[in-house]
Amino acid sequence: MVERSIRVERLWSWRTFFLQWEWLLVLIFIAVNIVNSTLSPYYFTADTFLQTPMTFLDMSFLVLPMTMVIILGNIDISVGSTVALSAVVMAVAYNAGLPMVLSIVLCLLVASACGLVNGLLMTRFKELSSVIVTLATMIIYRGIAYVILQDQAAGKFPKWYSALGWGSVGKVPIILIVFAICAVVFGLLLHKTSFGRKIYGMGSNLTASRYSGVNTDSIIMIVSVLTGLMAGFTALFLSSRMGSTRPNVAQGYELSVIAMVVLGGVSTSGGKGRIAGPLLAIFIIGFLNYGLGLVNVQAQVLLIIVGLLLILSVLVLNVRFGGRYKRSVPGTAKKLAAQEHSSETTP
Amino acid sequence: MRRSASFTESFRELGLLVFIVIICAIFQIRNHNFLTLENIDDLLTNTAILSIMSVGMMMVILTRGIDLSVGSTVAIAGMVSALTVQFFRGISPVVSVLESVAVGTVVGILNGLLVARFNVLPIIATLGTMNVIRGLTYVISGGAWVSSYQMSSGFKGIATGELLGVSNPIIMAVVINVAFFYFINHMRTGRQIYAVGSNPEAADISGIPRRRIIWLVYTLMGALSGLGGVIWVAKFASAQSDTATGFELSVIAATVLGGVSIAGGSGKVSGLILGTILLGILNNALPLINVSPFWQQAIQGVVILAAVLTNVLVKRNNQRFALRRRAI
Amino acid sequence: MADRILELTHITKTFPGVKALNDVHFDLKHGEIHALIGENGAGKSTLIKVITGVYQPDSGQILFEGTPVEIHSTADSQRLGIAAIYQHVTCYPDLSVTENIFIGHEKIQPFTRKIDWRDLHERAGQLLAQLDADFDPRALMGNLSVAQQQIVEIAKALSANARIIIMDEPTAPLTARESEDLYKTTESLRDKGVSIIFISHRMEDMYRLASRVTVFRDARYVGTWNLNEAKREDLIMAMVGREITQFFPKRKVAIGEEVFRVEGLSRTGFFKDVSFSVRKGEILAMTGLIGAGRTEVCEAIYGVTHPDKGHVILEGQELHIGNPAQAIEKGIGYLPEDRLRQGLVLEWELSKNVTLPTLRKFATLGWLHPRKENAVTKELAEKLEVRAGSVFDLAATLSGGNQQKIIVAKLLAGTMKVIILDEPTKGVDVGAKTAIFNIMNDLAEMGYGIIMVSSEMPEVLGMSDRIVVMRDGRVATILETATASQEQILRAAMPETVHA
Amino acid sequence: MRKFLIRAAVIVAIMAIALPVALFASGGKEQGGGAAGGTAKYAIVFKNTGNPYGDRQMGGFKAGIEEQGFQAILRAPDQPTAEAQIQILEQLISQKVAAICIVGNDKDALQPVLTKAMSQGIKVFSLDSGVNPQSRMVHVNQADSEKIGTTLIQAAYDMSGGSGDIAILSATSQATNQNLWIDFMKKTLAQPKYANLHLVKIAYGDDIRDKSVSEAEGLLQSFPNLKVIIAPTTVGIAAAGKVLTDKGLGGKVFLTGLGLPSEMATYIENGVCPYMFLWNPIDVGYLGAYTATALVSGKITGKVGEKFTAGRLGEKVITQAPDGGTEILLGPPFKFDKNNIEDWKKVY
Repeated sequence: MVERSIRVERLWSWRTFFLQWEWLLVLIFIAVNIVNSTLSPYYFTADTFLQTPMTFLDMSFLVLPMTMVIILGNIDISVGSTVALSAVVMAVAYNAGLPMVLSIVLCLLVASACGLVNGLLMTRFKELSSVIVTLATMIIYRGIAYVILQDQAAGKFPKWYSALGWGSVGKVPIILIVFAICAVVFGLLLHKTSFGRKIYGMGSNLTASRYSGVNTDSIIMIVSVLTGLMAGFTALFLSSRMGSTRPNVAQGYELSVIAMVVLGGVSTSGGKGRIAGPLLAIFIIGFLNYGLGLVNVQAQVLLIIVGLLLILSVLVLNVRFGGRYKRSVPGTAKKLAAQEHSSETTP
Repeated sequence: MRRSASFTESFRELGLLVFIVIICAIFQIRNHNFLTLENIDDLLTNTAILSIMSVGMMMVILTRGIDLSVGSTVAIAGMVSALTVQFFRGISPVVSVLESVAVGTVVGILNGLLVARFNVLPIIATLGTMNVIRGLTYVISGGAWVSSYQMSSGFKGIATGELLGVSNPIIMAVVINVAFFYFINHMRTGRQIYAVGSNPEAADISGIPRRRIIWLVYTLMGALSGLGGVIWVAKFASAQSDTATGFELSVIAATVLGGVSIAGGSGKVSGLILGTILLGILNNALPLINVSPFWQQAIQGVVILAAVLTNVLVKRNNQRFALRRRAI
Repeated sequence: MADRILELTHITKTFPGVKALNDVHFDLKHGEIHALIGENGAGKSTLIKVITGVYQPDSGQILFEGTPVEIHSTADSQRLGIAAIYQHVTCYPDLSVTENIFIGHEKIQPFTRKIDWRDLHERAGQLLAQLDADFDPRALMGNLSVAQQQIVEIAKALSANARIIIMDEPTAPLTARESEDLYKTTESLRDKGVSIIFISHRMEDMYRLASRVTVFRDARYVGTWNLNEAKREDLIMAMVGREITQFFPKRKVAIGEEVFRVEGLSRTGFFKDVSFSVRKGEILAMTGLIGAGRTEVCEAIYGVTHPDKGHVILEGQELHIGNPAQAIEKGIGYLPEDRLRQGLVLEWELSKNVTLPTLRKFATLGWLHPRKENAVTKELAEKLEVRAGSVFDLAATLSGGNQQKIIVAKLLAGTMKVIILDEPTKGVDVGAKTAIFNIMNDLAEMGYGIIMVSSEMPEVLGMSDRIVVMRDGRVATILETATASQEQILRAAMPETVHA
Repeated sequence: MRKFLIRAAVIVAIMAIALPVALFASGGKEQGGGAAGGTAKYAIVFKNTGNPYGDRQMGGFKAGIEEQGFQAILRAPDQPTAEAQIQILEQLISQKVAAICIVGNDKDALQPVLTKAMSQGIKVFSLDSGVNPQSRMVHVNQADSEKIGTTLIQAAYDMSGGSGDIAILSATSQATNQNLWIDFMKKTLAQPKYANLHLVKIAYGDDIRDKSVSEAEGLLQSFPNLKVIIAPTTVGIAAAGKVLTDKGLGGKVFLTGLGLPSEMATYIENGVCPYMFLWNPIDVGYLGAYTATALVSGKITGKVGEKFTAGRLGEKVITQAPDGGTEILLGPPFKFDKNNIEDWKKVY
């Protein structure tokens, strides 16, 4: 066998670069904005792009951890309920005389705790799919919220608190700043750290990762807690924007969030996708809602559009990656066998 | 080997049954009108739709799938049939039922197409259709309701009519469950549904038409949702575009509660029925006893979690059992 | 040739980028057991899938009883009376034994379209009785042992009154005793006039059962021998393509003090008080029949599973290892048996794969340094002579041998004291084998303690310093390689009954 | 790869198609949105779409606005949540509408966004289901809450023959107007005249069909000698009507409350519900329209005592509201019975 050197520098080609899913999203984003601004004279006002995000970002905090969850190959449908529970606890605590700052801390703690419980259930009962676990906790968490607040509304928060969801630093909404920070943090976590690397590993091949000394349980736990924490953030901003809170807030958030993540090109069979996709998806859907709202389109029409977008994007992705290596996806025995061979036989 | 096997199978159903008996006892103590024939009739009637649809969901989940679009399907099917009745009062209820089922079937076929043909993951495909269908319902109804007086009494009879003192929904539910039992246990296609869920690759090797089976289950799911839709609308004598929002989760919960494994391949009709009834009791009987309505959800969730966890623990126990027997 | 029930000539089958079968021949006589051997990836499994109609060959001819046939689907092959029992048993764990036997061709009552369960259970019972199996046809398949499941698979074949039964590595997952039962069953089938293609890695199986043997190598047909004429060495040579002796370049290295030992390790249902020790620079071979519990022991040491009893001692102090992460931390490395499932993230670049177990070394406070990763990967890959263009190649695109080297690189990237290699040469080509052996020598010289699990006798005898022979989950004996002979090992590995 | 590009093209194409489709589909509802920027725009935001009561109310508002030559915007989220209404309100603010008429899903949750609107000079007032005084200039009250309370109890009194058990089937326990009415019912019951009427339970059907039905059945089961069910919510009363009809309890258990004629026609005709009450949602919306223009023109500012003419409804005066704010009253609830239901069921 002749000694030969192995390259360490990437071959870079325009083609592969521009054939990434994110570029397609960028196109869609541009398309949305063009359509919007042709539809409404109010769309392209000076502060649209800075101020509008205020109207949809509160939910978007959930997209960040959900991206991790789905890259892990799991799914978490309890986030909406977590938001409700933590928001309710915070409001009740505050009304009971706890200082606002402490109430906020409490909110984040409760939310993280919810995540922790999910994590514990998933790691202790590996036989259970995350769907089932979170389906159960989804009902339980919201149930507890109802038990606590008995379908009343709680709130009457201090002035400075409502600034959280409504205030701006100069022209930039506070919520946008906070979200940007979170997004950057999550992006770095996912793409630049060993933690993120392990998440991808587990999503692609759980067994191999385990044999390679990835502490799968603790990763799942951390991700679950992060999910809870972000649900807490959503709870903060949501209740700040609503000035009060009820047990039935954030109903059905889980599905919208999952939709955004998938639209962002993250494969629900795990291991594939980048943070940029879901981020773009947030703004596509957000601006779509806002723009069409400006011309007073019926709400349900938006449902249809988002639904179509979702299905189409998945169709494209399936063609893109033709289900290679996705054992969880129904792929024919042939495909699997072929794959086995490609890595079994000698060149 | 045989004893332990049959033991584990029967165990969960047994557990559920015991559980049901217990809560029935509690309810009866708290309110003596609980176990009256009339109330039981109410309870079953209200559970009928859930039961009918959980049958479909069981098939879907058996093939390792899931269908989130059933709630929307109920709405659109019900709305279409109601609108038809509103404009042609004369038409016979049978036609309405068929119509509604047809609409549901179309949705089912669509889901099947996405999942079986294009390999879209079920949860995503149906999440998409869920939105689309819901939106379409608003569009075709223009947001309007169809009210009681606009429906022929024959139409409302679909849900309120009785046969030998038993209300139609119950009869339909029973018929469907029996038919399903026969289909899933005693007919080739039925068994192949289990096979596909139990080991897809083996299914391909032993020449089972996997894709066609998957397509079939989603179609059936749609059809049953359609039936559920027309019953729903007839029952409440009002068709709205937000009918049955979030109902999909109840259906899934009932199915899982009935011991149908989300991992596919395993689950029994007896368990399904018990699970549905249990959920039905939790949904419909809690107003009777003076449990504050706000506890209802929490209770439901805990019960579901408990049921699922016992399932796991029993399985583990059985495996340990089997290993001990192994010769070393 | 009327005595041939099946004959394949000039069969070629290619997959994207790979020739899986290259102009191969195979023929099967009426009522014979014909062994088909070759290393993994030699094309055995593909040939089976061609015969059973899962794949269609790109070229070549299939003769069934002398007449050319085209087999487009498993249905076709079933019609011809061909049944296959696959390597990884393709059963339906959630269905009853009866169903597993009859699925697809259940007996249906004319009008009700109802499956006649009573009749089926009866017939299932009879079939199982023929194979003198003692379990209930109503039992769930998932609750049976692997051996029992294989009996069911055979019963399935019989139910389709198969005339050709293909067994793909049937003994692989079985314990010695179970294998023996399988041998008996197979022979009784042959006596009933069924022709059997018996695929196996194991010489034992072959000599025990088959009358003829065909050898494949690297997707090519090497030859067919009558077993009473063929010597083991010739066959091995045919399989691997060279004289064996020349590729066990075992080097003498100074063996230091004991680095690692296990005492009385037990896990219910898998293995019972296993004890042995490894010294610095020593290669300890661990052999025995597949299913003897070797891999299970290794996985327990590595923390994948947890032993019920026993001690694991590294450099004098006892370890309590909860998971592989801790094992690696302590300096125990493991090269798993199933490369594709356990060893690699196939859709990942080489560099990512190499650094996964030791990410800590490539990150400060969790922040990764890709340059460092790539550099180290390049260095290791070149040292191990991995055939790859760039550290960004996907692991899936490499050949078996090179993939194996990458997994070794994963171990070398860290600082290990003990390295466990589970079937390190399984399914890798000859050149790679030698390379891997050389690597093992280097590791030994570096003072690692090495445990090598292997079923290949020559390899065991050729590479090790001492040999732990396991049987039915226990240590049968520990031999000094210098004085050990093949017969000794086999006698220890096999239950007495076999050789008597 | 090429395949991928094709699909990509398809997606973008679909986007391009979907949007016009959306606009077309919504063409009926949206009132020329941004198209004609000239005339002042008045917006009403209802609880949720697909609710005929709301459609009538919005219809009335539209009529009222357009007959004054202005432009009306009708909005409603697909789910009856405050979150969704906040988003819509934000969009209306950016459209710089002259006035916003809000039918709230939550009393307090809209305060921040509504105050924001007012701070930008948009006139904000609530209609039907009110928001708290801080977040509105005035509230258009469809009917005098006290009057509703007393009327419904009186109805129960007459139906039951003066004595027996009665129960209330409400919407959600946080629905402001519901609770207000229930309070007045309780006050009324305290009077000696109604000493023999026993309020046995207040059940909450959350305005969800199946839940309301279960609750109604629960009432009948738990209180066998129930005489009257009062359901001051359109969904609840229809559900109760259905239950009583199916159980053939017409004549034994009576039903009254607030309901839509269209939904209730059947049960009034078959006598399950001898009579019930409701205001005319079209008039409510219409009054809202004139309130809006009056506020914008500065004719009124929301102080007690101010007067203005509300088109065909004649002169209206602003009065003190129970919640501390101010309100404009439409008038007494309208009574529906066998004689007039026939004409009304087609109207709304």
